Amino acid sequence: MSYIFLYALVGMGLFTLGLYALIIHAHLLRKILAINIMGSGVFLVLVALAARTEGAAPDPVPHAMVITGIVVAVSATALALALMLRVRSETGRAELDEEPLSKFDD
Amino acid sequence: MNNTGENTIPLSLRLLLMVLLTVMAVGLAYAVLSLPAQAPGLSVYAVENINISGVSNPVTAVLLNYRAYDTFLELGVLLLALLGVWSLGCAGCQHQSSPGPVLDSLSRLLVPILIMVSGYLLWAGAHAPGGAFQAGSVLGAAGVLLLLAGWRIHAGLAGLPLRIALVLGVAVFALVGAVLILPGGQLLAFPPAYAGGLILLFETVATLSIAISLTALFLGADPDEEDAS
Amino acid sequence: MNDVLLLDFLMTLLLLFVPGLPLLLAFPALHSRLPWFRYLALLPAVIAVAIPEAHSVELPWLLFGSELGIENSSRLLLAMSVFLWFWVMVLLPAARDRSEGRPEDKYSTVFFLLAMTGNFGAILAMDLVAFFVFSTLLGYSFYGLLVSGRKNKARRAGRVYLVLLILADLLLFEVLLITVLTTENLEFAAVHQSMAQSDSLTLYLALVVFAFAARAGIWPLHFWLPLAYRSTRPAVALLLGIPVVIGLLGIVRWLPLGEISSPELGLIIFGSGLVAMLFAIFAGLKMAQLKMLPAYAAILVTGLFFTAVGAGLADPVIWSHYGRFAYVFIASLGSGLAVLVFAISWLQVRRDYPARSAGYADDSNQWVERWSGLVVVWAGNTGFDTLPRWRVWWLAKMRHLWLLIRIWQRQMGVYERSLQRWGLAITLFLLLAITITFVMASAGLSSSI
Amino acid sequence: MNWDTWLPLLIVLSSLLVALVIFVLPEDRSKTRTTLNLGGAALKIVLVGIMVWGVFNGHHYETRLPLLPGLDLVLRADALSMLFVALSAGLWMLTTVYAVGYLEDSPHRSRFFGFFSLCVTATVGVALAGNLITFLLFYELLTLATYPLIVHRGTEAARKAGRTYLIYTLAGGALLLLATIWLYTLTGTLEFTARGFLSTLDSSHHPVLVIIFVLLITGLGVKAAIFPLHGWLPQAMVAPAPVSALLHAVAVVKAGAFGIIRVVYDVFGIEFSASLGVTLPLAIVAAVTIIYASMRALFQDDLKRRLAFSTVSQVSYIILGIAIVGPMATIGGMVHLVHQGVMKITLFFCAGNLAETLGIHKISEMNGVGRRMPWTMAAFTIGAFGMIGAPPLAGFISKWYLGLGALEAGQDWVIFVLAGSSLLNAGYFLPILYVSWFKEPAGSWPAERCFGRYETALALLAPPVITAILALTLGLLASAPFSPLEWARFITTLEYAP
Amino acid sequence: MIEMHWVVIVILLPLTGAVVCFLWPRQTVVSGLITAVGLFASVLGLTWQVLEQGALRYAVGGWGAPLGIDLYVDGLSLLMLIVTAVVGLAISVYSSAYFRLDRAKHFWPLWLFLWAALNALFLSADIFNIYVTLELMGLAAVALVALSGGANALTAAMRYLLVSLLGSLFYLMGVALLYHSYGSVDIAILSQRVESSPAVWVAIGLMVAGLLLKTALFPLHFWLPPAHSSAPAPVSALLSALVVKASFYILLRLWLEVFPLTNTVPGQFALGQFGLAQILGLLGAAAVLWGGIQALRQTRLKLLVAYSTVLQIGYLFLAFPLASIIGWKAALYLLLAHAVAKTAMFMAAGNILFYGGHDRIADLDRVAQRLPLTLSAFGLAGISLMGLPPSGGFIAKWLLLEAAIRSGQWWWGLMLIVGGLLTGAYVFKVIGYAFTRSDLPHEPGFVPKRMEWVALVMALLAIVLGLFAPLPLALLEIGSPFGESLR
Repeated sequence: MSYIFLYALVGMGLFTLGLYALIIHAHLLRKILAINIMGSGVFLVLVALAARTEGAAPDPVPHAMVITGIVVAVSATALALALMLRVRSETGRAELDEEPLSKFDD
Repeated sequence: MNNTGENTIPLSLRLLLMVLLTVMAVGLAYAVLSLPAQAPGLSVYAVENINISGVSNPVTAVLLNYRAYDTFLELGVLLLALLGVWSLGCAGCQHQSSPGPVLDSLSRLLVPILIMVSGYLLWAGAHAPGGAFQAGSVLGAAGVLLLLAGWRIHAGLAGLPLRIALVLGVAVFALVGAVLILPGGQLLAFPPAYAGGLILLFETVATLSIAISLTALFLGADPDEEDAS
Repeated sequence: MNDVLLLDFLMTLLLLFVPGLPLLLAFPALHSRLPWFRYLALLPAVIAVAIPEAHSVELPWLLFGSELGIENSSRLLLAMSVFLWFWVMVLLPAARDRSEGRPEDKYSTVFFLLAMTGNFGAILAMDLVAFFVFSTLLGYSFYGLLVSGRKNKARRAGRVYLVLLILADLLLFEVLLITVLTTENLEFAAVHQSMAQSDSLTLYLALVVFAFAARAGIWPLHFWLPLAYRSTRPAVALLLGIPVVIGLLGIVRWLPLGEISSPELGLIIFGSGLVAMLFAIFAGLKMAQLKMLPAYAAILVTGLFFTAVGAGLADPVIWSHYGRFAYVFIASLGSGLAVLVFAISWLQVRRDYPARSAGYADDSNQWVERWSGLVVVWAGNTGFDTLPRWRVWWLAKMRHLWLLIRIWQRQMGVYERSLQRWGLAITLFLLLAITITFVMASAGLSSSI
Repeated sequence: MNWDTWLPLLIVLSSLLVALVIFVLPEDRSKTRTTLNLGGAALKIVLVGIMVWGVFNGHHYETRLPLLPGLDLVLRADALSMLFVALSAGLWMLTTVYAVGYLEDSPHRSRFFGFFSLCVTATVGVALAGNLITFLLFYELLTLATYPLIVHRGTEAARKAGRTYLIYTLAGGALLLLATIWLYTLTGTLEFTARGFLSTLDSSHHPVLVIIFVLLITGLGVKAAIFPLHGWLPQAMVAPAPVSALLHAVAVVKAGAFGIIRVVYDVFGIEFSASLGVTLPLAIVAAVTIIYASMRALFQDDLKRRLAFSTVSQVSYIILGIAIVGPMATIGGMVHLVHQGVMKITLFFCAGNLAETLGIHKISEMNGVGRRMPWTMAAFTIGAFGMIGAPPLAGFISKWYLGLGALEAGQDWVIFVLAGSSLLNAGYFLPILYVSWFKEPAGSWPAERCFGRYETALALLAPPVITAILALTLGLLASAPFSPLEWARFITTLEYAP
Repeated sequence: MIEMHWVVIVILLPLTGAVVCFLWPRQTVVSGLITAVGLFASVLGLTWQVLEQGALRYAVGGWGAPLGIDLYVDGLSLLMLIVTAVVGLAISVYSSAYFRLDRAKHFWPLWLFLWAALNALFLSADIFNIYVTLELMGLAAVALVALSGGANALTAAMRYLLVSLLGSLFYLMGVALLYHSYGSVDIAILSQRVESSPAVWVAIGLMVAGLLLKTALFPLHFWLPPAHSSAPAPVSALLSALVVKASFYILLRLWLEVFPLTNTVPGQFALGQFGLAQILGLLGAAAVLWGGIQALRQTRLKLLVAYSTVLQIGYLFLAFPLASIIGWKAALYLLLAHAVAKTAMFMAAGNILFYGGHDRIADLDRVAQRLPLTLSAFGLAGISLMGLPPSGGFIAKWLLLEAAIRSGQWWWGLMLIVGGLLTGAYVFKVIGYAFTRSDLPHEPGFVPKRMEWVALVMALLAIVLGLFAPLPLALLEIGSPFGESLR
């Protein structure tokens, strides 16, 4: 087993952790960051596994995909942040408008 | 902002979530580990065709030739994000702060360096890691720095000229890509002889568009409208 | 052989019990001891209806020697009667309530059971005498039923009925005499045969027709019928079809229809039938109360029946073609009248009952309240008074159910809002992803093994 | 591409196009609207006349348009459909005249007449449908086209009535759809065929067929207002009088009854239905409906509601005639389809006249009205006697054949149902006649309007008088060529030919 | 003769249009409308081409799969393109009257971008490229939702954005696993190579879940009602009609070509698909019930219509357990009919809102008299949604019921009936109030005739679809996307 897989596993871990944070945190900035962390996890998996064949040069296609992915992620993040600012200026708080979930936990 | 909001999730749900996430992590790990040790990827094809791709860096070849269509759409995504941000009309959402003397002098120092680095990255992309996105983001960083230092685009340029610069990447891709159809080819099919030159053209306009888009995204609102308001 | 004998014995016993048990149970002393006596009285008749076998039993010891029997046509009538009596028994006040009740109720129960005896017996009777006896029993006990009502008008109806009844009995007695003079054997089939050749045929025919016309309330001897329908309580009104039915049955049984031809008499009867129908229509239009509608319906239909009998007398071929439907006709008349009574009393209650009872804001709940209220009032009119208790129980259930629905409805909103909570929704999403993976994996694993 | 293939479509289009034009017509162009309406109606009558003549002479008219692979939209003229088409075309003309007079100067006439024409389009489509899916299509269209008519007045009561109507009919439509598709998956065809197309199916399918039959009849029974599915009909009385006339005499109720005829005769086949054992229960349900609805009618003081219950009762005569297996009864049922339409529309026209002219809605307000409106009440009287079944009116013919049919088929109990129903009919119609002719007027009428020369507007008066005369003629000249009776005989020979 | 590259034109034209609209904001409406008409014509051109030549494969850049990206048109994608073109044209016309210039200059570029993204998505044969188009579509849709401003719309847009990104990431992770397992992202190549392996199981789990989230199948519909109800009316229409359908389309493509893990007889389930199909069917049935009940509970018109979308999405998933060609055709016809009808319905709701300033159902206050065209549109669209004949919805329901009964799984068909009745209930709840007078009358505004007519035309189209079913159904046969015919 190649050490490359370790990177891939770390990518999967980031993906999972990002998902946890996305669910748990109420503040929108944290949610947006969590999405970015999940994205980084996916990119890490893509790039790391591209180099797993020992002795061969890394596969360039996933690299290109990741670059494309990053630009998409940047764009999405920019829109998300702008939207968050608008939500905050409109509602006074940067959270999704919902009652706390604990209210339904009985 | 002091409320992290974590306590809105009841403990029971949180425990369930932990279990589920653990299961998911295990599943993902298992999937990764079960992959064949030899990557069945496309590097063979990529390398095979590198000579007619116009560049020697395979990543750039994929980005701007083999899968140039992806790149084209992705420039579209960037433009779209900008359109979205502008449509939100978030003028005044951001705090305006006057730059301190340090930032001021730093920006004067750094901006030329960043422009130079960006140029290098653009040029190096043909044969080594680098290319339009790297160059564009460095150049964009320069723009952000300038904005932080209080620089604003000249009012005369804020309208159509700015917009033209923003759409340059998408427009050139679309135009050239479509023109390439005329002699009987396909969309974005570069004749090998001109591939190198065309890719450089694309990279250049993409760099410019990306840099300006990133800067504009940082600003957050249509400068034309901002003036008006 | 033994089996056949045993079966025969059992059937005989059954036939005897059909009229016998109600007669036994008519003794008032038994009522408080036997909890279900009202339904018990019906039991043999129900069994007799259920066993699809023709059977008859000679009873040489009864009067001049009688015969009871059941075949398909009489089974139909018996079924109809059982159906009516069952409803009447349901509607009678329960024994428990009756014990502290009014004395006339006690008598009326006796009358009911006696009338039942007469009814069943007349249907099973296979000879003139048995029929005469049972139908007379029916007649007098029915008078009792009419009179035991507390209304003056009901008493008047009873009086009229009694007069006609007595008249008819006299005539039938004459008939019996004539018949006995002609033939020894009084079984219907034998009487038909011998009377067909008799000189006194016309007299026989005229008397039988007139007598049963009086009993069945056929125009122009119908006076008691509208009065009775107008004034008795519904439980009795339900039964008013019974004497009519038995009267018609008498005509069919006693007359040698299809074997003789008597054009003159046939024409008269036919004509009177027509007039009866016209009368029913016009009298019906002027009727004072809707409750009397069944009476006019009965007059109309019996008129129709008379036209058929008239035609049958005039031309035996007609009767031999269509005569077999007479029993169906009679049976449907009996049940039809009862249904009419049912429906009318229900509709009247509906009309009289207040349309909206306050207290419950919601439409559908009110609807339930209203309908159950109607049922209670209606049953109360007919003397059935355990319903209110059921109603309270039922309404409590309904109210509970309604509340549940309302809660559920609100709960749907709460559920939807909680589904819209970010945390829960994404957790579900995760769960779904995991489930799909597991499904795919389990299929993949099971196929590779 | 010739006349024979386009005629059925033309007949449908003749009112559909009128509907579409009227929808876009400005509210104040009432002359144009009336011309269009009457022109469309007249055209339709002419076309139907041509078609009746053609069908009688053995022409085959069929329009076939692809709907789904393997399933076509078929409009076909056969003897049975002609009966219904002719009825609806003829009565539409009269109802249009009546509605023009009735709705004079009231708002939203474009909408009203648009849907009105659409309603007739759907009815004609139902009549001409050559297979079950086409039938279903127009049947549902009918539901939807009548809804706006029922809620036309826009009151709360109208909305509620509309809701009830929809609850009933949509649920019924759903059952119909389910059954149709089920049938289709069993047989692969839905074409109406004389004597049915199901008898060749393997006998293992028979239990399923019984279920399908029940589903179909329940679905259709909603519109035909079979007990206990009749609840919507009396409520729908809130609609304007021409709508009620249309609902009761021509369109909705008849479409249900007609559908039942189609299902029993041309889908299952009458003999096959009888062998499945489904006809007797159907007959019983019809009988119960007849008696029950008549009894309900006795208690209504509101004139239109009394008529509504009368409809419920009378339409089941048709179904009863179908369900008693035998040629005579079939004639009775089919001929009643027409006769009931003519008689009932007369009654509704008259009720509308009373309401419109004098403001009378209740029977208790009708004392002596015969003196004020003799023509209207004369028409009403003829209609009422027809309903009772008095000779020589149209209703007598129907009942006579129903009775004969019942005896022929050995279903003697039906006689009592008929007799009882006649008595009840007399019970609820004759008092109306009594009070209106013989009682003294109470003084002033609730809301009297003056119309000059005649007792009411001519457009309101002429239609009921014409239909009353028609009801009389249909009875007197029952055996004339092309009379409904003769036509029903013609159909019956097709269905029962050896 | 030069071959027309319609495939490319239908992607490039809206992008160019968007750029032009962006560059010259004052002429945005004119440029947008011209683009829309041109695009509609181009799709017709493409249709004609495909009808002539059969299914098309187009290698962008001339490389071809696996190295390059292929575009692929068969009956399935063509139908989606046509739906998009028809609905898109209607929405364009409607929007040209709906928005004032200060909104219009933002709306048009975003909308044309969205249109381009949809076309690119339906044409793509490359799962990574689909990811890019998916993001393009998602971001455009979010920006459009936010266009109406206000706290509700912004929060809904935010939620929608997060959901959209989350779904895309799950999808992308699946793409990564598939690529690293089989070395290709081309659907055709993958369909030959994919077999049962842990990575594929996980990939399917991630991709299906991600796409279901974007399609808003119950219980993942939580983001849809707020987003669809708070957006401007034309945006609601295109979200319900097109955007949720796009992710459904991807799911269907993958389901038909990539997910069958062993070669099987067409129409039968491949390994593992059976269980998954049952799950999807169950969720679809639940969506029908839930959507219907919630729609009935609503007091606001647009929310009601939004929940109706939840219900209709449930219908689509009932086709999965049936696994027959008729079933798929039914689902797609339903998609078509729903797209058209829902567009009309949202437009009608938009008109009512435009007119009276609110959309409280109980206070509709005689809209029937005041906006007869609009109410007709609403009613006709409702007919199609209910599945009453003659309408597109009826044809779809007919086919789906037929498929259900043929496959012996009539209980799925029963859900159609139940759904139809629920739909009838909530549609007529609205129509009933539209006839009556309300205590709180409207403050009548002015509704441009164009908006009323477009809604009506779309509603009529939904009805007409019931009369001309053979054509679209034949179209779906091109390239036999559902495998060989069983009949």
